[in-house]
Amino acid sequence: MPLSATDTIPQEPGALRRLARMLWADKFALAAALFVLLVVVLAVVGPMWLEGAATRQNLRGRNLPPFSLAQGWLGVLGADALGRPLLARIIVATRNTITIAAGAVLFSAVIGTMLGLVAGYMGRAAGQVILRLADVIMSFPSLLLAVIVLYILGPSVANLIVVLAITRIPVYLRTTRAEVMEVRERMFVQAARVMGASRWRIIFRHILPVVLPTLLTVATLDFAFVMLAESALSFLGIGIQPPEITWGLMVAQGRQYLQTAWWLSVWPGLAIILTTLSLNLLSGWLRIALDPTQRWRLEMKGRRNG
Amino acid sequence: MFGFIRQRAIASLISLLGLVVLVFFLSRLTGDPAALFLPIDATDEMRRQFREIHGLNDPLAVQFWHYLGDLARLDFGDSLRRARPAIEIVLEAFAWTFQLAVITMAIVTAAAIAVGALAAFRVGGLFDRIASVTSLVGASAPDFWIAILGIVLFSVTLGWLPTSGTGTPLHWILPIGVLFIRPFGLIVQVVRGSMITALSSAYVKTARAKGVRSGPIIFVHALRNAMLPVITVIGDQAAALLNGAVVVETIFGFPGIGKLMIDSILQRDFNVMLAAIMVTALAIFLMNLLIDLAYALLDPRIRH
Amino acid sequence: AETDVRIVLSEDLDLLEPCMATRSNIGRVILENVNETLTEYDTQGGGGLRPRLAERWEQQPDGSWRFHLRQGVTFSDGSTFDARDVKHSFDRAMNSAMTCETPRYFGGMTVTATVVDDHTIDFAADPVQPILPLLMSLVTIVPEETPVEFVRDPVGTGPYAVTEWTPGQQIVLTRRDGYWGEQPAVTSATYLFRTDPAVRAAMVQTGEADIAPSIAQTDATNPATDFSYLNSETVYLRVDHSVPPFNDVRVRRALNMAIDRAAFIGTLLPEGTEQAVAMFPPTTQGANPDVKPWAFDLEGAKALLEEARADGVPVDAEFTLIARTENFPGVTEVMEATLQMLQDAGFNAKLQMFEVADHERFYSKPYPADRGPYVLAAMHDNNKGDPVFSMFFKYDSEGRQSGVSDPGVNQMIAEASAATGDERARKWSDLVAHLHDEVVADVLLWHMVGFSRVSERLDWRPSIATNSQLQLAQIGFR
Amino acid sequence: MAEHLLEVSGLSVDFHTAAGVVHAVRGVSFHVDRGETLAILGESGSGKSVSASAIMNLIDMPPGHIAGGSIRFDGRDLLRLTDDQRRQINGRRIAMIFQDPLSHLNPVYSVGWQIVETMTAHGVARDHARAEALRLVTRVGIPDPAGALRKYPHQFSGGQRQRLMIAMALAMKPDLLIADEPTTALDVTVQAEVLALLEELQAETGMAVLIITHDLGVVAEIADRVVVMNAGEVVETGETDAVYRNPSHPYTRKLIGAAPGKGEMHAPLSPTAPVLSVRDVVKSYGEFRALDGVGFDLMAGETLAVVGESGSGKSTLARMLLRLDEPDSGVAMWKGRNLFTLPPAELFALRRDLQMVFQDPTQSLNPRMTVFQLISEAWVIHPDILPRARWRERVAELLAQVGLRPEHAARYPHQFSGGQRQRIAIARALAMEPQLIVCDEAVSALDVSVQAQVIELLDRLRREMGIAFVFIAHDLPVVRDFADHVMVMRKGRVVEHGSVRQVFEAPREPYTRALLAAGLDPDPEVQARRREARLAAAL
Ligand SMILES: Nc1ncnc2c1ncn2[C@@H]1O[C@H](COP(=O)(O)OP(=O)(O)OP(=O)(O)O)[C@@H](O)[C@H]1O
Ligand SMILES: Nc1ncnc2c1ncn2[C@@H]1O[C@H](COP(=O)(O)OP(=O)(O)OP(=O)(O)O)[C@@H](O)[C@H]1O
Ligand SMILES: [Mg+2]
Ligand SMILES: [Mg+2]
Repeated sequence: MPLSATDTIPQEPGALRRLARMLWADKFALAAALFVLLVVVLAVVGPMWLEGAATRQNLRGRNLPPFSLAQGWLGVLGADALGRPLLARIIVATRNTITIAAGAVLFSAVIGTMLGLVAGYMGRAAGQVILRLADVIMSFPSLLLAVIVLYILGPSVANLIVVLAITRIPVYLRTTRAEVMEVRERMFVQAARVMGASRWRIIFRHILPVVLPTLLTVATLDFAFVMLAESALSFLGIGIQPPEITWGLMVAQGRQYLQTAWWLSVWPGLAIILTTLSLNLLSGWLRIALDPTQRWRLEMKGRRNG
Repeated sequence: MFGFIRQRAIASLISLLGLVVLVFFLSRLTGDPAALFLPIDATDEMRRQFREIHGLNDPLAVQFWHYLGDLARLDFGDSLRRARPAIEIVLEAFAWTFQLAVITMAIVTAAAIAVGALAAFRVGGLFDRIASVTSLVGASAPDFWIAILGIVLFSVTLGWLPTSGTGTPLHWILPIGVLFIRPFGLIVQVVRGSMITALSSAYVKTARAKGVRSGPIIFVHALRNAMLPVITVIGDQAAALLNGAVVVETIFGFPGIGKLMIDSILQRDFNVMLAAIMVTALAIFLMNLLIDLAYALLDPRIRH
Repeated sequence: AETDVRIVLSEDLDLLEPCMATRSNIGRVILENVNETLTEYDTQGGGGLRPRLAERWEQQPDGSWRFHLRQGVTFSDGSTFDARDVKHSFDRAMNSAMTCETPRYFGGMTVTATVVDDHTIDFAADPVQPILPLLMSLVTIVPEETPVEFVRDPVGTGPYAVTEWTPGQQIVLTRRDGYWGEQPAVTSATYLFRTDPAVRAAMVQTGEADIAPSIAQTDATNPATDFSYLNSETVYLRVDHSVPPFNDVRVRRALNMAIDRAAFIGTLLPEGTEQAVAMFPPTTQGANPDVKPWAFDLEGAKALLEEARADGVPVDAEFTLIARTENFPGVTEVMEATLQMLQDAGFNAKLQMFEVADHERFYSKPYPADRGPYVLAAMHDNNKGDPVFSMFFKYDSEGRQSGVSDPGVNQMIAEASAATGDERARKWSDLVAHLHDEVVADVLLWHMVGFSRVSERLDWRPSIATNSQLQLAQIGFR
Repeated sequence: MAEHLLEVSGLSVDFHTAAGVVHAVRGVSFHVDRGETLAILGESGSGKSVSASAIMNLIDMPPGHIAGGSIRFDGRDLLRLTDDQRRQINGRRIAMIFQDPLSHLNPVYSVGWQIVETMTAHGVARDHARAEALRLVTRVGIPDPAGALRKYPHQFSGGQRQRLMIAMALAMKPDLLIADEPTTALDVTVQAEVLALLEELQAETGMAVLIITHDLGVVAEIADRVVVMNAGEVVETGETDAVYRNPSHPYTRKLIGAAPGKGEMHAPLSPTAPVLSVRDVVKSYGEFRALDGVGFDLMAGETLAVVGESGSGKSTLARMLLRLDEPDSGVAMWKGRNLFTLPPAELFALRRDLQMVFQDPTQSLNPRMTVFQLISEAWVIHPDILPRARWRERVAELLAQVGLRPEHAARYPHQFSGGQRQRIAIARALAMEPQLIVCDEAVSALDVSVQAQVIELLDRLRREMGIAFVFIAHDLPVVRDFADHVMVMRKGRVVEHGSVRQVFEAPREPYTRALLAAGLDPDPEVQARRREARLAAAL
């Protein structure tokens, strides 16, 4: 069928619009996205908004049970051992929590993935060195690392992120490498090589998209792990220190009251769970939305079901 | 294959040495064990003596030289606190941890693969939703919640299981149950994700065209293709268990390596710390080697 | 059997070494159960120092002490107890080839033991030591044959012998025949180790254990089984007098006045906690009932600070309140509340929690100079019955954890340490009052309370001694 | 009238895509009887494979959707069966040979295992199945059958994989065999053997065959009746002979008219210095020598056709030339530089001059990229070829040149038919504006009309731009029309090399002669005569 050169490619609907439509199609993911948005907003405004309310102690109102409006709306989730309203504290803690968790997860995921790509795609020698390094990190106790960093560098949020991130690098590294070893043998990667694509283009444009969904799955669950592990480092003095708070720290502090005042650790724990759950639902959604062979699952929603 | 393993063994030995150097020197920057072992009001004389006895007064390089010499004779030194050979303490504890890790990972692997694969079979279905949400909630819940809840429910209220300790097989149920949850959640997710892709491949269509049942299609045809990331994550989780399950060990009074490692780090019991790290490192190195071999076994296109 | 008991402790023992029995975790298992001492300090009944393996003792004219030993005592390995065993035990514990705890109590003196005959032994101290018999309550007796290195199977004269030790899991003590004293009711005791207080409490509830000597306040909910006891620990804030603004007594007074000690009791700290006026518990001789705790006076504190500021004292300089994680239950909340109170009074303070090793760097001399001014929260344990175990370390210019450098105080400590009897007690109480009211040496906060859970089938109550020892012989059955 | 074995009536299949609904198959009806062979001919992308998948219940639903019609097999409506009933039929009663063997074989299981499974899935004892698998693999002409069973799909050549697929499908001696382009990757001798095998089985078991092909020769050889499809619809059905003689629909006429092998053969160019000069290439896989001393010269604007036995090392040679694999020894001088030893940096500069169209188009297209991204990637990598502003226009142009439509640019590879993917791969290679293109079976999945269009395009580029081609193919008429020189390969060696005229008209080697003799003629009558002669000779 001959064609005149004036025929051009039809304009696609904007990528954002399509993503939005696909998000709308998956109500779970939509709810998750809204929750994550809420968390981000709270992380930005929380401390300025409720700092005062969250730190005001009230020894007479200590361990106040939840679901009572006696202390105002901030008191609906109850109060902690110093009588501070839990809702306000959870909101204020959002910023620290998210900063640390996102920092640590991003840092470890990015570095781990990079190294994994290099180890999987580049030469043997580099790969071997990187992998043995990962072995070393994997067997280096994180607590020892924390103690060392604390002693040598002193406590700070940045150091905390570093400690948390380093220990998680090997998962990303090994996961990435394992998949790269398989993907690099695929024909379309070779086709890219024939076109003269640089290593980096092959790695980022052709291999990474295949590996990414798995990494996202691991990363979102690491979020929970990091949020909880971070409080363990507070115990060493390297982490966030009271009166500063994070969800992890609140959970840890509430531990001793688990049987007498469950709400102290359950609400922040729930915040962690919901955040993780949301991120994971989102990453599951993203996996499908970004995969052209799976995308119909979202595009079909609401129209027809086979 | 044997060439690969030999080369790998040499590389691992070098990393192990590197690890020892790292831990040896870095850990000694973290304070004086004498201050922790001796009472707070111990005299300077006592402190000096303690260091003398344990060879902590020598220059670091000399200390390290001695340590390496001893190590060559498989002498890992004595615990600074316990007046026992460090390796003995470590191996005792490691035996427990090893059993716990192996049993837990075996159960986790089987369960997570089954659940994850079935969830991927009907993406967005009821089973998928329930399995995903429950496994994720479990995986992101603080583990001590589950541990304490388990004790309150199964031991105190129902009286079915002992609260803690070791001895009977019953003692293992709660610790394994708690350890199960996080790796389970993570692996279910990884299996599910990777299976979604595998199940939509062309070769799955071939299998359907051949009249193969759903079971083998999922667990034989697709699963093996989906296993690369899965075994990597299994390895990561197993490594975490081999490093010791601190919460479970402390709550259930399980005499494993995690608590030992933490104590030795906090108390600066260097010899125990080093021995523990070496033993677990060896286990982890070995496990990673097995995993790398498994890659090639699972996917013939991967050759080392 | 019915008369076996199971005791669940919070941590496994590193050692089962008699010379380390002054460490509370070891002492709880072996002190007076396996290894006995010549004398014994009765903190519980207020009976003071009582004979154990020594029947009596007296001070010789030259200032040395002579102990007359009990006869017919045998060790669990069958050998007979005599003066040579005592000498060996003492020399061994002081030997520099070992790192026993004992030397710390004999710091600043040289003590020589001389065997007079099989059942008599002399201890000569230079300088003369007035409380040597009390110190002997800290020296455990082992057979002469015991090697000069840490042992794992202690042999002693006590009513029990160690019959099993599986590290990390359990220790079993079994009642032995041939004990010189009265046969105790408990036939065997199994010690278990669980780090988590909630689990320890649950174990007594389910019958897996009979005694949990320390459980958390929050778990102590059953009056039939849960008992509180003063645990001989004292919490205080150490202030370094050499660092501005704390070199000004008004600032130190303001610190004391700013903290509402009473508000903590029954809230963050359990009912029964006592406000402290001294570094040692009130059951110790030398306690001064006339010294009154600082009253909470926010306005007063502010006024004092204002006054100091007017005189150019840098009261606005930021300082750190340093505390130790896991120091005692609820330490974080207690410190947060304390911080809040300090801030309310106008102090520019922030809080930093450290784990034990890091905390130690700030606790003991030489103090780090580069970390800015700080006030250190610490907990001190003195259940030995005499203030001397506290005062030198905490208040003498040379004291390892002292923030005070005051020749007058040094003098008073030296005098009290050398005195005996009632005079000794008086000198100590004078020092207590002086430190508290005049010097305002530090911010003494509370004498702490612990909780035990005891099975209902046992007849046993925790006491101030429970922190350091748990004599099975004192346990009865209902 | 007796029930047909398979009766498809009014079948319509839609696909949902982001850009709207694609009506892939529209009201298609046909039937197949026992012992009969029905060929579906048709334009690439006309819905042949989709119809076949619908019969096998292999369409992903959603996004696919059977919008109407019925499929009756042996009296039962296949669209209304339970999963379990389907399973009983699939593999045992209806078997399918897929168009794209590489992606349809499971990469992680040995081919022996996969063939055996076809039988064990239907209750055949494992030992028996193993013996049967060995027999089948021998029958389809795989060398070293016992060893082959233990090997994995990636260790075979394209044609070998296709034969393994065939062996798998025949394992249960099905009542109906659906063969989707079963011989596209086979050289004519092997193709003849495979077709003979099908006929033999048909005679033995009364198997019905539904063969989808674009090769009129194959149709002439084995089909009793044909169905011609175009744009999702059946445009013509009838006896093979009748349709060939009297095509009623214009499309059918165009198809028959486009059959290759009738044009002028190229006259050799006047010799100049070769741009590519290959000598003594050797490559071994373990013990096995895939290439054994291969060499040739190629001038600018010249086409070298490489023909030969399936598995003779043609693709391997192509991979060497593009440095996708390292040869054991040999040289390949490209404009005076040895390609085999070029360091990576210099190789990059050369990449845009040398392009390749892969034998398995599906696998060579990144499934996560749209057609637009796939084609324009060339310009991302080599920005000097084309300014960004002109990309859209040029993509549309290239798509049109290979017979696709501009709106296809937004689709992903999995949304295309086999032939369409092959054309995307060609368009991608052209986008680079290279000087040498290695085409590995680049037109084998195209129907003759599109094929002719593409060949014409390539020929024009050859003439106008001086592009040189290494044209790996088994389709001799195409080779005859397009090549300047022909190189015949067998077992890793060059058995004959000469100008196209010399090879076609005066072949020197017996193998070349056998190859030419095995070629099929699009005329059913000619084929019928040849067959009779063959039978007579066999008797
Ligand atoms: N998943 C899909 N989404 C959208 N369109 C599709 C999809 N699968 C196939 N198509 C379209 O359906 C049409 C028919 O495809 P089919 O594979 O049946 O072609 P074919 O006749 O087998 O062609 P060929 O000879 O090239 O293999 C094609 O135009 C193709 O673009
Ligand atoms: N990775 C490999 N391992 C082992 N053998 C291989 C491998 N790749 C190819 N071979 C073998 O090398 C030989 C040549 O393969 P090649 O793909 O070059 O054949 P071809 O001439 O392209 O055949 P076809 O026309 O069937 O595509 C085949 O016999 C094949 O089995
Ligand atoms: Mg097709
Ligand atoms: Mg080939």
